[in-house]
Amino acid sequence: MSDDVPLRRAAPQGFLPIHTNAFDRVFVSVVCFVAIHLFWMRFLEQDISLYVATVLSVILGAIIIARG
Amino acid sequence: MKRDRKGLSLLFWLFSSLITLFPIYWMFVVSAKSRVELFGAPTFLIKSFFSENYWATLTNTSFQGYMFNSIVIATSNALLVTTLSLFATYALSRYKLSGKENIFFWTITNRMAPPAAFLLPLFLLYTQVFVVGDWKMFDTRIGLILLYCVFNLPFAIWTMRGVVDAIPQELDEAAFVDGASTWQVILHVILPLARPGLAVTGILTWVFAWNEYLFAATLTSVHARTITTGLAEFVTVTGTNWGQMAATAMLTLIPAIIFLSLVQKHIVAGLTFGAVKG
Amino acid sequence: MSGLKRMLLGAAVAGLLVGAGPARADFWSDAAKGLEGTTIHGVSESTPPSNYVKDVLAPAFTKATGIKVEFEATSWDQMYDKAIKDMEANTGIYDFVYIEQDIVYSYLSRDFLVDITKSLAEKPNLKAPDFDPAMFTTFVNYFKGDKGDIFGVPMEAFIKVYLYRKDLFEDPAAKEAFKAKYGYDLAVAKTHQQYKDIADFFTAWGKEKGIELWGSTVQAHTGHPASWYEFFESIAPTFGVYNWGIDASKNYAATVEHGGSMNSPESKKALEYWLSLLPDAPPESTASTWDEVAATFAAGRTAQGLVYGENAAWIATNDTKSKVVGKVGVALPPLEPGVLEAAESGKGYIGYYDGGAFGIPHSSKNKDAALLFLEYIAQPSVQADWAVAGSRITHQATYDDPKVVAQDAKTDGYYTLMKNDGRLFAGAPPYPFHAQVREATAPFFYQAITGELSASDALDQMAAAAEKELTKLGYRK
Amino acid sequence: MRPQSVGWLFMAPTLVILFVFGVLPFVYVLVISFFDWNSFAADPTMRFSGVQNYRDLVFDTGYLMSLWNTLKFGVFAVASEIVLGYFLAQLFMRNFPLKSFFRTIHTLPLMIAPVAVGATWRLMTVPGLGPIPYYLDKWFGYDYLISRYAGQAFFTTVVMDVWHWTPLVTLTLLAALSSMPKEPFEQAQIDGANKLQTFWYVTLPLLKPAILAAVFIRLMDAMRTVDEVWMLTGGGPAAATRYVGLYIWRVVFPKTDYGYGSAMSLITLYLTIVMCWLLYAGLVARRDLRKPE
Repeated sequence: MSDDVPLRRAAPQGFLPIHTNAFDRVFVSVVCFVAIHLFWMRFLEQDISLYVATVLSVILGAIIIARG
Repeated sequence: MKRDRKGLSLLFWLFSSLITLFPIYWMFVVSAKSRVELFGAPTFLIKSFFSENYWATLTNTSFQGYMFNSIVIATSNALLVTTLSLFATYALSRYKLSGKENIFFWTITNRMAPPAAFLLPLFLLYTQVFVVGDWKMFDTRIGLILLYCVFNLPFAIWTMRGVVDAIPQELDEAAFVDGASTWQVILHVILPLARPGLAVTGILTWVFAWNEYLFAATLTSVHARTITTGLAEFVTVTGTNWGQMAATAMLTLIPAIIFLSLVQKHIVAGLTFGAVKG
Repeated sequence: MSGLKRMLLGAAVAGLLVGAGPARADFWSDAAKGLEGTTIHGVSESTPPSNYVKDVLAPAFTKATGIKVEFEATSWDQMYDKAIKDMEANTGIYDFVYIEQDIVYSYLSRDFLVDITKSLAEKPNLKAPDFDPAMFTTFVNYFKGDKGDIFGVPMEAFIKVYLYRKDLFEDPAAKEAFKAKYGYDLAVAKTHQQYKDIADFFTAWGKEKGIELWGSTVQAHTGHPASWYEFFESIAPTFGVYNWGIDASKNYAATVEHGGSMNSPESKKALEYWLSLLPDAPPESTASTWDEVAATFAAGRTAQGLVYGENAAWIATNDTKSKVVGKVGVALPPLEPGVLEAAESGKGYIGYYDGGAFGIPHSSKNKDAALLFLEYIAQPSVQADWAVAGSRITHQATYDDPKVVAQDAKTDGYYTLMKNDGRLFAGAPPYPFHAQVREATAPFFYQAITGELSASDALDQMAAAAEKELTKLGYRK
Repeated sequence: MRPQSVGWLFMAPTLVILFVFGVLPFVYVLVISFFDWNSFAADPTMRFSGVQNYRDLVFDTGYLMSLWNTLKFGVFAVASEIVLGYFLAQLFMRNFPLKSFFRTIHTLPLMIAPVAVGATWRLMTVPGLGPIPYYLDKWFGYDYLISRYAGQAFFTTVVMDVWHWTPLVTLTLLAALSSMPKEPFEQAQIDGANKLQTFWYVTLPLLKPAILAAVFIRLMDAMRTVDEVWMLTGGGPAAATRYVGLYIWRVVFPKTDYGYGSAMSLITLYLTIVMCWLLYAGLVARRDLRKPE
């Protein structure tokens, strides 16, 4: 049983609505990364460069991985 | 009262069988018609049996080969997949593997890919990477058997997981206490109890492998062609040979029904299962 | 393949082996020295001509040379896909591939194919004494490169002709009623207006008599490229719109604005005319590809129609497949004024000349053996039986063979028509971006058939889409 | 007593096969999706084009429409299959004469290859010649023309899918039902629960894994349907049944637009994964994951 513990965060809950482990959070941030880029290309890229989206989603990803 | 319900249920089953069978019956009607009869007002009854459609397929040696390939590929794949999925779900159920939920979910995603774009890399793998001397994985049965695992394993693991999880751990714990090895536990405790689930998984994986078209069409050429790709041979610029196609499809039903009846009785075996547990 | 046909084919093999005689057998076994036991591998669509090669010519070739032939006959889409993948990836699975006339420019543009003329010049020991490219029909021109070298050996060729029901056209009652209604004699249509009148007339005739009869076939599948082809290959040229309305000399323009003619007034008129035939067509027309059109006509459900010539023979002669045996007339398609003159002077064409050839991919590892095989199937002596089995003619010697002459009489002179007027027909335009433009424009075309778009709007959007695709592909600068 | 390594050993063959035949092609497709590559373009070589394929894709109304249609198709088909399949599975749990005979009949549609299913349904529905449109017209005067009317074509593909795949759901649920413990039902009976309550509080929770498995499998298969619809309508009329699998197929095969097709495949895969993950996290994992270890 102890094998499993390090993967679960010591703090029982992050801000995500479900209990997550590291894999889940990486997954969620990748999903967000792709989604942000797709929406950005569709609606915002005419005005704002796509790199902004990249920076934003990396920051968001970092937050999710750290605190999700 | 009771008799009435029996009659009613029989009526229901007859009716629903009629609906289920109609398209198959129509396939049969088409298979019994010559080409010119098809292009006219449809009739439900068969006036004459145009047996040439069947003979043409039965006497065609390449179709005999396709049928043989299909049987070998589907059966080997079903055996391989059910075995591997039993192992995998046993591991997922009984061992504390780190991140096993994620692994489980990842295995499932392998079934989700739309096949078209993945054919190119697979073609390259089969013709240029998996090559030993003169031997290529392209156009071999083993190539298809392994490839079909990609969409069958996720399915099998998902179905089997519920089954294996539902088998009480106390049973194998007890066996371990009696000194059984892991193999023996799987063979003598898990396997008998998982039989209905395994049977269903076996049937369905067999069916998926038997019916697969796109991969088989792209990754085989002459030697490992399956019967479904053979069906597409009837669609040509000079005319779809509907009659012979339907006849061939009817013929492919025969091995399928044999396989089904061999395996299906194991599903019923599960009916007594609740008692074992209780 | 039917048992009867199988027997006939068997007889043909036997005849061929005896007829082709010992004199030639010498060449084949000499040329194949050192190649015995190799296996060549080919892919083709499973059409009657291909199946004839697979079942008759390939075994005969093996007998003559000791070279084994593995022949994969598959569906149209698969054939393309696998041949292209093989040649693109340079894997060398196939030693000969089927090249449809419309894809040959794509292959040539990528230099996928072996130059047959050059190879034979380099290896004179492989050159069969009776192999002469000049003896092929003009169809072989489609498989020639810039310098006139051939890259494929033609194995099937057809023209899309106007088939009509002789029995109906000659029916006195119908003739009288037609004259009373339209003021001129019922006869094979020369113009689109006549064609439309006849279509209207027979549709009404069928309704009145309560029989399953309509005025015209229309190859108008709403989800299959067949409908797109019928319009651009068979209808638009008869209105004077050639090469899909794309002008290569004007930077591949498609829109009228840039100098193309895909949405020109003639093109719009052509599409409106074609769509106006739909109410005169049997209900299955919007689900019809080339195949169902032939079957519809063979079932006697229409009075006239444009049908691919490869079907002409079985429609006219095979009574297990056709209800109109002996009642089929063959003619040139109806035209707008001036189009025939343009075609005769070589400036245009009046319909589609379709077919294919076998070529050798550069990736092949058994080029010599494949070359021999292609020469083998190009022998004059095998052509006649093959022509009868597959109603295809690619070789000039074939027309005069008694078997073909007999078949010609039964098909109301289809082969004669092909021989005399074949030059008025043309294959697909020499564009390497064939399927790409078709796929880009077809969705709008389907919408025109279902009525979501008007003919004019559909063609405008198609022309724009074609230009966009060509720009993306880098042809249009 | 049960070291992790043994567990990994049992997982190993599965993981190796999925890696070689699943992940390697995936990586290839991922790389290709950032390239502009068409065998028959003026420049047939592969050229790096960054995210251009993805940029084209989010503006490609044809693709977005086909995604939307696929989703509708999936939801309608899968919902009907689950309801029908559950109903039939429950009925098969009872005893009645000729049971195994009827069960075999109700499994038959599964045994037919999608290519042949599509062909059969096409022949049944081809306007003017198929029995369905012919008799609908003759008896009821109803104009059933799936090659003309988008709604009818969509509906027909759904019915065909339901006909073909309901047996899969029935079988899966039947297996689950037959391996269900009897205890909770007896308990419910003792507690005086009525049929609906028993269904809601006992059957459904116990069946949940099996139902979910069926839903997921069917949903992902519906998202990548190609053969059946290709044979039935060819994606027509116009784009009404041009589901995403078919759409990608047309881009990759006839158009040989490998880069764009790869990008399209990946986005479709992405959407399917996200959709399934949301369902999975929301319905299955939620409770399990919150459970203290």
